[in-house]
Amino acid sequence: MKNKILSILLVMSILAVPVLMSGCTDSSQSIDSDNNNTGESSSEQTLVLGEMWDIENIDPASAGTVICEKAAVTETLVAANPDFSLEPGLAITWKQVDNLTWRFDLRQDVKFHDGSMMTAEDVKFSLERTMNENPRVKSMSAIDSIKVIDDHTLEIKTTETNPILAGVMHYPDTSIISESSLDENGNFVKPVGTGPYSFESFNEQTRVLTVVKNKNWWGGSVGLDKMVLKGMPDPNTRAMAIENGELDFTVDVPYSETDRIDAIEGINVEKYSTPRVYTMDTNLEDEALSDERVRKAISYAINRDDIVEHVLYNVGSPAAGPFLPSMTWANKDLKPYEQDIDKAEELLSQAGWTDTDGDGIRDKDGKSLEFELLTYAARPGLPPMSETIAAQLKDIGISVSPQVLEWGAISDKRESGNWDLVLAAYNIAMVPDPFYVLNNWYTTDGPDNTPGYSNAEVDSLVEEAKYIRDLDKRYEKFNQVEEIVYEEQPKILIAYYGCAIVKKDSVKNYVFDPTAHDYRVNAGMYIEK
Amino acid sequence: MSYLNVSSVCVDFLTENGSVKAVNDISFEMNKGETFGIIGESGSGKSVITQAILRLLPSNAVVSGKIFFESEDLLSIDNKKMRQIRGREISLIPQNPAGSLNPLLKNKLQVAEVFEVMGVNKKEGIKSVLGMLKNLLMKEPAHILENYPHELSGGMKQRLLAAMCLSYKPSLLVADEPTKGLDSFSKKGTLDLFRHMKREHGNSMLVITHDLDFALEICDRVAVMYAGQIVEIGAVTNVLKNPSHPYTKALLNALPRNGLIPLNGHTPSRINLPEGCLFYTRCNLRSDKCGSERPVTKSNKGVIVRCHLY
Amino acid sequence: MIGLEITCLQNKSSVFSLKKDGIAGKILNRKDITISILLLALLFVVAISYPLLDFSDPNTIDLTNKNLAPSAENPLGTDYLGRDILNRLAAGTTTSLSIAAGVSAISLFVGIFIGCISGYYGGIIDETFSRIIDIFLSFPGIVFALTIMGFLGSGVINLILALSIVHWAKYARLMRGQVLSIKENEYVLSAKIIGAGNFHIMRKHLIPNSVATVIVLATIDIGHVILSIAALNFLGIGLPSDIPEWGAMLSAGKEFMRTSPYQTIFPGMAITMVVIIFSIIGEGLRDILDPNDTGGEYL
Amino acid sequence: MYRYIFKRMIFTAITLFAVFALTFFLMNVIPGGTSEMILKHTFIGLEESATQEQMVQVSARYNLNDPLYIQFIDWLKRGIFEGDLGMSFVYHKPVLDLLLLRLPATIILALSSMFIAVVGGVSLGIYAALKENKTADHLLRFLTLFGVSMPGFWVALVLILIFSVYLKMVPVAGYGSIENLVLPAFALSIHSLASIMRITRTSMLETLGQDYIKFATAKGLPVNRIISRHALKNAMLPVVTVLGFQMGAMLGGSVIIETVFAWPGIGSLLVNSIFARDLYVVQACIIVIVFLFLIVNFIVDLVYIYLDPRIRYG
Repeated sequence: MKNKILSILLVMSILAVPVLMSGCTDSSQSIDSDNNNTGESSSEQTLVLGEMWDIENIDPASAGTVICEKAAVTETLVAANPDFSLEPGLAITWKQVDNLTWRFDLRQDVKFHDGSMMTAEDVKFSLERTMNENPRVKSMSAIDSIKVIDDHTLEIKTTETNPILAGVMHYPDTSIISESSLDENGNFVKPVGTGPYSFESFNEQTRVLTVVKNKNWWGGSVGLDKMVLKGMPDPNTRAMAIENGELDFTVDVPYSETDRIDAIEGINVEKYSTPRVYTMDTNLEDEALSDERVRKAISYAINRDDIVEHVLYNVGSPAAGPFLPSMTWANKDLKPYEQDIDKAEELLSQAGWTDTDGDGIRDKDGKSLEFELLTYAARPGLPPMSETIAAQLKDIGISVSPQVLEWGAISDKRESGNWDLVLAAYNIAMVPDPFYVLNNWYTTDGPDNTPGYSNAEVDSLVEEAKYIRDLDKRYEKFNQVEEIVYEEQPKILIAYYGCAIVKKDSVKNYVFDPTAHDYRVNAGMYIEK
Repeated sequence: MSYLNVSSVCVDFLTENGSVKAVNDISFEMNKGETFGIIGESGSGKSVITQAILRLLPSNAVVSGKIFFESEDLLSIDNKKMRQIRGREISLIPQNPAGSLNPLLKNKLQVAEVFEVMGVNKKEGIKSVLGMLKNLLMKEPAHILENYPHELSGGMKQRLLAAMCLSYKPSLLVADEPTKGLDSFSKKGTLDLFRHMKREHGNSMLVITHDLDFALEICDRVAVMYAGQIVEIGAVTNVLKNPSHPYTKALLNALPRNGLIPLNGHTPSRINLPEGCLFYTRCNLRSDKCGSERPVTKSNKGVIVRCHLY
Repeated sequence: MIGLEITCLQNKSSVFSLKKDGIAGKILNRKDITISILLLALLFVVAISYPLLDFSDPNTIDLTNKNLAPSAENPLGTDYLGRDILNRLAAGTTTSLSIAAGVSAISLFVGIFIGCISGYYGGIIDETFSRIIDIFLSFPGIVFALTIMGFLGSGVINLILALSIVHWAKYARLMRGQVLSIKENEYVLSAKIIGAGNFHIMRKHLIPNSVATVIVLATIDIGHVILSIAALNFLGIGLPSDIPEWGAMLSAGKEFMRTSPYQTIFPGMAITMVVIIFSIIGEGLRDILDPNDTGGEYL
Repeated sequence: MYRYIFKRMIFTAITLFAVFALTFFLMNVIPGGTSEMILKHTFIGLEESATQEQMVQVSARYNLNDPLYIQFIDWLKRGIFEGDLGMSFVYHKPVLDLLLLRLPATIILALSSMFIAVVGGVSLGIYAALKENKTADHLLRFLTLFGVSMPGFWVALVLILIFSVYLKMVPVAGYGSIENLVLPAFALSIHSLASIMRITRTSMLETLGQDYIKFATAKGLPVNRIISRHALKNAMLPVVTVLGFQMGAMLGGSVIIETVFAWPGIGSLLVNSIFARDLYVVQACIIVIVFLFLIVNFIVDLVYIYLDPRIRYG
């Protein structure tokens, strides 16, 4: 018998060994790449980057944020300044010829990684490809047709007046690739772009993406020889990995860890605000929440500073309006609601909510003031924030039960109208233009107007702004909109989303780009020996 | 110096309910070449003796006394020595042949393995077993060795075991309850088997049984056990034809042909023994003395008996 | 090595001893079981009394005192929102035990019922039910529960449902086995002969005579149920976050593993302890009820 | 025996079909319309709400417009006849390729854990049995109690804490090298190791009480031979029977362990796909897991038959 058991085990181990062996070889590779990045073995500059999501696919038409912004393999027609004003990218100039027509003039000196020159044809090709790959771009850009005027001039017709088309062209999924990215049957193989780094390999099993320096990048010299992007969805893992020296650069370690890690010798943490805002949507169908005073009371009851300090560990900042103060078009006069319990309680009492039965929860004609606060776990800040808000609202006699659900479940509940409060983190510069957010959030039939908010004045202001081409005039309208919604609080803004950049001290010349959708790797970044 | 000499052996089992006196101060002698029987009800402790002799008792058993086998005290020699005695000098035909063969191993292997440790050439060994099987009245023995135990009938198993034991050429053969749980037909078979063994091989045999007729058939001398004690020892004819001890009488009366007179009451608890005669409560010839004082063994008309009557 | 003769001797002696003390006595003889039962009783007291007694609300946060190490006023420290860990563990007892109880209750009921039917009637009914049972058993439990939870969404009731759907099959299978063996007994046959109705026979003979074994399995299984509850909450689909639950505490705490490990360690210990208690009691009971059965391990 | 094997095949088929159907319809009633979730997870990000036209485009693209049963039948057809399990919405590649990518990881993990569990469990179990009621025995039994009671994910975290964070002996997470394998494999094996050890111990003790052991002793065999030749094989039978269940438990456990260690196997793929509503991937994963489970149990049965002549010929 013993022999038989043994033989069984033997079989098992025989099965296991070769695979393990294959594993070993993998590891040996990864190890020498480690050596590279610590720079002991070779002078080659390799940076190992811990990416915050699993790298699931490398098609810029759907995974633009990775390929365009983080791996810097592809580039978009339009770039943006830190204040979100647009600046030339692969296109030098553009202008809205008439309500439905735009004209883009392209750079003449841009080469793809396969050596071919970038022409208007390529741009037409990749934009059209993205259109039918990516529904979101299709609807944002509302492109009707693309016409090639000459090698470096395009004319784009839109189905409706679309003031933000230029902005959409900053969206990473619109980045430009060469036709050589596809095989003869038109299936995507690898991204051939124009960026400072060119695609080298993507290990589909370990989901590690490797890119190398593009020696003749139109933009000038490139800092790193090689960059290895590893998908590490768990913040803890990223933190431990950079501590153990497995990484040179990563983002969003657990917020609670930022200060501790910053203190570690040789590692530094930089905290930035990013164009995303923690927002509590209120269901205006709900009889209690439909009362502006209740919503303001809630807003006054929340201690944003405490939340930013203790829940977000200062990764982020208290929010006033939907836009970062650093954005050119933001309404700079708005200040975040300061916690003011008395005011909050006063407002509630005015609204007729008082604690008659002395159970600590306010009530009005028999119905007590209770809400369900839905949120999801995908963004680590949200669950603790929801629990904190619940606790803070309890102090003014509102009972809130926070629930962490799958986002799918949340949107279902919303569609059925069976919800009170939803805490989420919305992007506020999917496109660097205020129209997109304000229109989607606050106009009566805006697609993201989840509260069901409707204010004729807001609607008309946004509509007017649509046709104004002079930026300052447009922004004026938008500032007014911001002011109104600040007063009425249909969406209760809590805090601007933060991003913690964690990197070794040896990583130099990194420049944070707030207009990126998570973060952007800039060509200038290099490792100092 | 006799061949096997068991003198004042006691075996106690330590259980969570206290120590159980399984064998209580037993002494008997057995001569070379004779067939000695120990008879008694199940639970009388007779099988414990065989295990005591072969030192197969579990760890919770406490054994005292002396067991001399050809001038070796089996209770004092070391394990290695004991192992050499087991199988070769003394070998055991276990009760319940069915359970005594490993169900997962071919019979051949189970037969052969002993030769390995005995240093006997396997082939030779096997051959001798085959021969043995043949003259133990079994057909196509070779085939049997290729089988697994579960493919043999009870009787065949027993023969196989017997053949194994004999083929090791032991000088003493211990048979533990050979007829236990057999129907009258296979009893007959067993009987033939043992007669055969006795006639052909003439080993000394220690036969443990509760089957009086069986004992009568093959034993030269018998000891009758009750509640861990020997109550009567003598030539089989004396003991079983005209018994002295009331218990022996009772046993005989309980036989079908003697009218099946049941023995009422049951054996006393072995944890705390009564101080009087252990058979006191069930004895129909008891006197007051029996209740108070435990009888010692006395010799009487050629038999040794443990009773106040003599 | 224990021989037949010996065991039978021991049985003899224990036969006498059985008269002296019954099940209760046997339980008392086993210190481990006694202790675990006491502990369990204690847990139940906590679980039941906790909501009634006026402890401080386990959800009250104190952001300035977050991630504290154990101290006088927070014996097990505080969590990432400054909530008292001990307090939340205690509250978690209520959650885990009540849900586990719910699950066992439902799956016991369904399991016994189906197992009994299928075992008693046999034939095509048995075939069908057995197949179904096998199919359910061939899902690795946690995977199944995970999928169902994904579909039902989080919440106490849903959790109980999901886990019951996963667990009932074990009981059904065991019950079926029991019934198959029992229904051959004379008293069942005689009951049939005197024309007792099927349900009467099940109610009066089959279920009473087989339920003990099933209960034992259930006791051991409660441990597994508690583990599954924790696992699901750990994966983030279990209960709303205002209900303190050990697995959820653990997964929330893992972010602070290095700065304050207590949020990870203590809930884990709590789970382990409870599971241990249940398995000791369950297996102890099994040993006592039928010493020569090792079945529990197989399921 | 061949009849038996045949029956088993049939049953496997039935079960798999049931699993197909069950998961397919489960997945389709999960909150969040499939097309909407695809949009959110692949194109527009969770929080943005999808416009009607976007949904239409997606539904058309992944032909989600047909009624469920049609989708199901199509999917079955393609699955069985063309080995095409559909496209992953998230990974933009055929599910089959995805599985082939992820399966090895899970198999390595499961096998190595099983290896640890069996070797460790059996040897410790025998040791404990031979040392019955000695200190070693009591200690081992005490430990196994913990082994079967500790939540796997907790063990995993504690292991990470000790060996990765404090001792920095092995990487935190990842895939590719032995160092990566150690912690997950160990964390995954503990539970099975403990229960295998228990069973081995119990059945070993049971076997040692058997008459053939006593007879073997009476035959004068040395102890170690008695153990190795007579006790062990018999004691292993019950152990073999539970291996199947243990494998199932491991496949289940791997779902969590893989998630904790970011191990790129079927388990973690399943969890992510459930969250991302990657419909076909979820189905495929569950089916693979169930299939592995059935296969293992089948093999176990064969081994058992092979070991026990009474069944083989009986």
